[in-house]
Amino acid sequence: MKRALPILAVLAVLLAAIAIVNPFFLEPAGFLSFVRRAAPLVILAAGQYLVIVAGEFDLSVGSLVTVEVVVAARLIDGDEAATWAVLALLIVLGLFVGLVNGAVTTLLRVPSFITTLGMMLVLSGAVFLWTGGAPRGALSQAFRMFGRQTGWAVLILVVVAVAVVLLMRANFGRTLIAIGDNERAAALSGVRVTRVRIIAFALSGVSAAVAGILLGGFAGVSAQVGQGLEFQAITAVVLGGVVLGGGRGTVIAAMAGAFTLEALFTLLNLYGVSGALKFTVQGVVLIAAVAAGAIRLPFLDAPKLKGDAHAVS
Amino acid sequence: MSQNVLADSRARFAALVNPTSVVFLALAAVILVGWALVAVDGGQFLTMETVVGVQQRSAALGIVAVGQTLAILAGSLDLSVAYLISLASLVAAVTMAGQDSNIVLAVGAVMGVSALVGLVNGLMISKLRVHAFIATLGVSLIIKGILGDLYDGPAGRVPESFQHLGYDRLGPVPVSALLWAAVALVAWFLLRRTKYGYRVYAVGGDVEVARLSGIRTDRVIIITHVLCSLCAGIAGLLLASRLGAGAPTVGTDGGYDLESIAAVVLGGAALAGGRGGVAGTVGGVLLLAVLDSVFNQLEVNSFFKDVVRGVVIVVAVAVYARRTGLVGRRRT
Amino acid sequence: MLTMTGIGKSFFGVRVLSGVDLAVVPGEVHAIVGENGAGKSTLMKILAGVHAHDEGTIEIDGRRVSFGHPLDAQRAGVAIIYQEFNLLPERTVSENVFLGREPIRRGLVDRTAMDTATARLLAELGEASFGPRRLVKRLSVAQQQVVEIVKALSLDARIVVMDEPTAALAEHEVELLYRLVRRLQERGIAVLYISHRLREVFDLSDHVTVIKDGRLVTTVATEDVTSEDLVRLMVGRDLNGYFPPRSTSVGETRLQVTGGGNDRLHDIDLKLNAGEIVGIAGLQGSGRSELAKALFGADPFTRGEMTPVRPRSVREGIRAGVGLVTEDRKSEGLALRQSVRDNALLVTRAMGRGARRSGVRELLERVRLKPPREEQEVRYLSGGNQQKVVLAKWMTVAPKVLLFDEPTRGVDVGAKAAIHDLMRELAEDGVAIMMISSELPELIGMSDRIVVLREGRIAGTLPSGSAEEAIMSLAAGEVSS
Amino acid sequence: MRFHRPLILAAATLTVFAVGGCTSDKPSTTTAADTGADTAATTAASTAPASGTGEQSKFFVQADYDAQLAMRSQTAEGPADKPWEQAIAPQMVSTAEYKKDGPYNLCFSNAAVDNPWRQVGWKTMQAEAALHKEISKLTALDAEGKDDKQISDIAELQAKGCDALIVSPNTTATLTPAVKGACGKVPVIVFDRGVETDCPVTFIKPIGGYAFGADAADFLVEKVPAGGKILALRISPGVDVLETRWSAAKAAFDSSGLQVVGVEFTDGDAAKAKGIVNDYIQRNGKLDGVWMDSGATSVAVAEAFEDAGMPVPPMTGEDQQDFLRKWKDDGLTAVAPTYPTYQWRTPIIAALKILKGEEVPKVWNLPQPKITAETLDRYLQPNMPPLHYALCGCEGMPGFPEKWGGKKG
Repeated sequence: MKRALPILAVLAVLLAAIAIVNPFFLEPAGFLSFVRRAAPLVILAAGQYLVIVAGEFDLSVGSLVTVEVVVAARLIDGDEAATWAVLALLIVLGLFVGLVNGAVTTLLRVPSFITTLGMMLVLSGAVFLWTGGAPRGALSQAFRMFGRQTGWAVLILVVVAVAVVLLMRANFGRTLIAIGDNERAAALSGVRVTRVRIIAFALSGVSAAVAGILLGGFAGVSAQVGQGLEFQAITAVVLGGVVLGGGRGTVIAAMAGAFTLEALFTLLNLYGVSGALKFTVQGVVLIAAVAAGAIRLPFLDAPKLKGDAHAVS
Repeated sequence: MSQNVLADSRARFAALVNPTSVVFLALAAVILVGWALVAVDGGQFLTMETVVGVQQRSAALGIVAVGQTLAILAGSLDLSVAYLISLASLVAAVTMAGQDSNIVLAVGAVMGVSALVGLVNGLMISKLRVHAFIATLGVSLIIKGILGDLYDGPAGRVPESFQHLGYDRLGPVPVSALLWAAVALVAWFLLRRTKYGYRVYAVGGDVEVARLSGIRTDRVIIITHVLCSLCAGIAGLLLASRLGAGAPTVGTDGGYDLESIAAVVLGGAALAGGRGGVAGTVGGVLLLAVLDSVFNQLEVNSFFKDVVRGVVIVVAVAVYARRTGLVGRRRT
Repeated sequence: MLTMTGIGKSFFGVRVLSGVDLAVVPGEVHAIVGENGAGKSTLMKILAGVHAHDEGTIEIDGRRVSFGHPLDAQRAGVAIIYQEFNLLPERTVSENVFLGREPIRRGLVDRTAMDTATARLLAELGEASFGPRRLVKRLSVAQQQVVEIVKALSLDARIVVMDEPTAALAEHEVELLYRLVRRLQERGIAVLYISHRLREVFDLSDHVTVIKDGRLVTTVATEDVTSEDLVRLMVGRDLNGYFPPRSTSVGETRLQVTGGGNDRLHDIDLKLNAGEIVGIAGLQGSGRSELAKALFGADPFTRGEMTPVRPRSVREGIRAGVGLVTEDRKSEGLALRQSVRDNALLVTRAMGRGARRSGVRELLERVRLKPPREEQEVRYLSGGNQQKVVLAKWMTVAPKVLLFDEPTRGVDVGAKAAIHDLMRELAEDGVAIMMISSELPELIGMSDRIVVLREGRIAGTLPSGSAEEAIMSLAAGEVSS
Repeated sequence: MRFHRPLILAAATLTVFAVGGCTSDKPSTTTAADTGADTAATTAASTAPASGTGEQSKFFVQADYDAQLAMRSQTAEGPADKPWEQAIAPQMVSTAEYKKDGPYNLCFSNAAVDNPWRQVGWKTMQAEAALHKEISKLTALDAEGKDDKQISDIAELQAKGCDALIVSPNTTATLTPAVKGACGKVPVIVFDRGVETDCPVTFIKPIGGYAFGADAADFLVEKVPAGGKILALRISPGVDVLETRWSAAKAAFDSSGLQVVGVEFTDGDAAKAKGIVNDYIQRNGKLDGVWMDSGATSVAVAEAFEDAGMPVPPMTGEDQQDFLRKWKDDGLTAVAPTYPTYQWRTPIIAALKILKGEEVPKVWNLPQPKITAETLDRYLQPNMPPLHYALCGCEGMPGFPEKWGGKKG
């Protein structure tokens, strides 16, 4: 929790800045609508966190989100009755894609950057191969409800957030971080490294499925709904102070990073920063955040030397 | 004695199955299978136009991938190349403004801008200790913003004389392919024959060993990123010449960032650095281009192409991982 | 040609070397012996420029030198060959040999010159099994060592330091090494040879310097001493350490292995009983850690019988009630950036047993972690406290057998005593304990019996209270007789 | 991309270009029209009083604007029930030199098939080709949205024994050299977007972006009371065919009493569009009208009002089924200018005409109808997928509706 403080502070400042320009933001409806908008990215960031903290990447979530939405539309095809079955199927699909990512990465020893890059190509190709190039079918009202109604979206976000925080406190989460920190020590403590890693990928896939359900619900079918989300999710996680390479950072901070990113977008919009320049701002903020973290490290690391000295003789 | 012979033949066999050979064998196989498939389809695969087409299509990616090879060999990577290519194409076309007399200035400007971007990347990674993924992602966002703010569509104009670069050919070899070959040769030469090249392998292979051997690792990283960016700049020049103008989306449309990384890895380089080479990358790029060409001939739809491409990349790396795993086991 | 005088060194106020003198002449093989922790490695690292010395002077050819960086030492003609090789596996032999100082001709790396020079050096060493263009990853460990030696030669090193060069070698490869050392000697190179193995010392060296507890004991001509003399010089000291009293009752057998073997171990017969502490002695490379990992299931036995089970994986081992406190805490024992609590609970969590957060504090007090701050990241703890966390990690699953690999290495005196007390307490509680240690007084002080390993086999078992000399001669193998 | 739409080459400026285009000294950022703009019309519109619409686009060319607006009321020549064969104010050119006997191998260099508009169009074109026995083969290469690949594709197609080459350029300026290169060897037909050369035998396009933008803006001017607050949503800046839509709308808004409270870019992303509308509703309390330069996000915009618990104000869209359905179901006040996908049929027809030596228009201006409340029912096809474009002209073709993803009946 302590380690989430810097990002929470930044988030608070940004939210305050938004509120100054847009007082409506302070009303429950205004704030909740912000939360709803941020929900998909926050959920994706939570999933991406699980993978990053174990020392891996998942670049496939963006195209997975698209796949989820397009598949949902084709399978539901406007039929309200099909909604629940398809929802279940979508979760299974996300889980399955994640499992494949995890299995290829751990069992075939392909770096996850490459595995998930390949998966990204495969997914975006396969889904449109299946639908003939453009989305077909339509989503049902019941499906749309989750993303459209603020209440549902916020509820799902809260459930996911609570679940993932609990997960990270449970055996799974602690062993996951231990793997990211020191795989060998974890293995010699009886951690099933391969299995835990695969589960992390699977959960990242599920998070993409949930994000897809929210995004599809919010705005309907679109072929580009997931575009670039993988990089946004990684950016959010890194903004939260989670270190690429694993073993460090909390999921709360990662989700706060996603909120921060979304708040930054909102703020730039409100202050009328030109559409394009906001990417520049985003880039600068990203680098600055990571550089600030890296520069601070030597001081933090100082006590470690002492331990080394004993081992020297 | 007999043990020696055995060891030698084993070494020769190992050389045969090293990733670079694998990628060229795969390339030959794809050409063969492609030729057969196209023939069954009633077409001709190895026509002059396809041969030229493969080269034209792979030249820009090839040049970027050579730069990316350097970055990956040094244990880094560069996600900013796509936007840098767009920027370079615009800088080139706008500076040239259709005038022959401006070509030298424009090429200089492109090289300058590219070197600057590479310098920034390198400094952030080596001095600020920012993970290469984040540093170059951040830089690409910055360039993206600047591009979007300054240009809203194709801009500038490349004079006819400069377009020879993109369109002319000597027999079956386009000038663009010669440019690629030149860049690849320079990089190959750098890696094989200069101290710098040896240092790149050392830094990517094991930073600690490199440092203990007296190598200034930060400097190697910075130079590598400058060179990688210069390659992206050259690719931008080539594309400007092909397009006749600069285009703010040419780099991202081409997917040069991830695709160049994929090509390098396909060529047998280890993503973690220290293993691989320019030859493998050239093979990787050609493999992707020939695959593309086969699909083009068979008029396979582009979605299927993506699926195949994704599978090929992952399978290739899995094969390499297996192989190096078997050989490397003894060490652990 | 090399003279070190009055060398002293402290780390953070802990004195690890003081007043060590060493003089080496060209063409001699000078062995340096001493127990683990005696200060040999530190002395060598000072000579290699890795550490700066606090006191004393180093002279080479009468000129006073001071090394701020390994490169300085290199330029002065000192080459050091570490146990862990500094080689790039993906590069060729000659590229490794000339790393960072490739020969240049007309601005370019002269590959031919590199290869020729390497080939020449290989030939001079009589090495014909591989050439300069072979990738290092395709070489055996012994061949890699040759590459390191070639590298030293190519540096025109006049002093070559070898740190436990035979530790990772098979028997027949040792012969090769001997040949190499003699070739170096013929070239007028001084070889500083660090080893535990007395046989090698007598086979190779002209002089022996004995170091104990960071101090010089003596330097003698090898021919003037016997191995018994050397052992006495290395270990001869008062058992002044405090050790907890031994247990009186030995309980039931917790773990038994008969005819156990794998790549590195052969014909292991061993019984670990409740309430008993079994010490494992042996030189580096004798298979001590391998034995622990085999019993634990990390590098399992492939032959032999074992009760209650012969674990095929770590998890099977843990389920059978075996725990392993690894030799290297940092790389194998702890997740350094995680909290004390998370590390303590790692095994329970991994095994999917209910992790009682509430019990952690109690546990930390029991292992005497001071202060018992559960939130603290482990990397900020001292070595002793880190080791206590590792212990706590195992105590959460109440093991029946605990294997300790160098439990007190790099641990200060206070923590050492605490760990010893804990081990004894655990034994009293009915845990069967096996302890590997290079520190003979510790082994003797703690163990109820001592099993000595040599070259992957049990060389003998000694009763508690055996003399250090007895252990050393069993471990090193008889020489003079 | 959705916005690969024809370059606006008004017949009037074409001649000017033909004379001076290739030797232009200035960086020609846009189109041939820019060269034509020597007529100094560029600044005319930007002097109009701004009403929150910002500066006029540098892509704006008065002559083209005038020509397109005029074309809206002109009657097209050709069969009344086949708009894809109609042409507005055609200037016919002879094609006798290309006459040859069948069967024909037609080649097509496609910019991309990466959005629903192009998907529908591409299917329609394939269906059209299948209608003609004399076409032995339609060889198509997909450039996947990459200029560089399309340049190579065009070169490669020339080796495939094409009798005619159809090009749908990915971008205007950059594909010009490649098209020029092909012109000498084979009759070239360009459609959708244009190129900066008049060497193609014919250039096929609907009326154009000015007409599209003006149709939408005029509707809002008519329906929204003076002083009303308008939000303009655009996909992205700098795309010529989209810039013309906005610049025509800007001209209309500038001379009206409406207040444009914002011009925003959505990247064609429904979620983003929804968010923007939401923000504007919050900030302004209400909006009185929404102008859009394309229909991809129209439904999302309508939903944004619903989700905010407000009535949907007058808005504009396009002929995608999801929007038409929404319009019908919720009784929206709306208009849908179109950029008909039936234009994908025309190149095949033109190619056959050329190869048979029949005259074709130099610039083939297809009619560009707009869907209004009165004609809505005619275009709403409940059995078609939501992203299907109503003006595909494909209803009578074999395989309809299944081939286009629809359901029978």
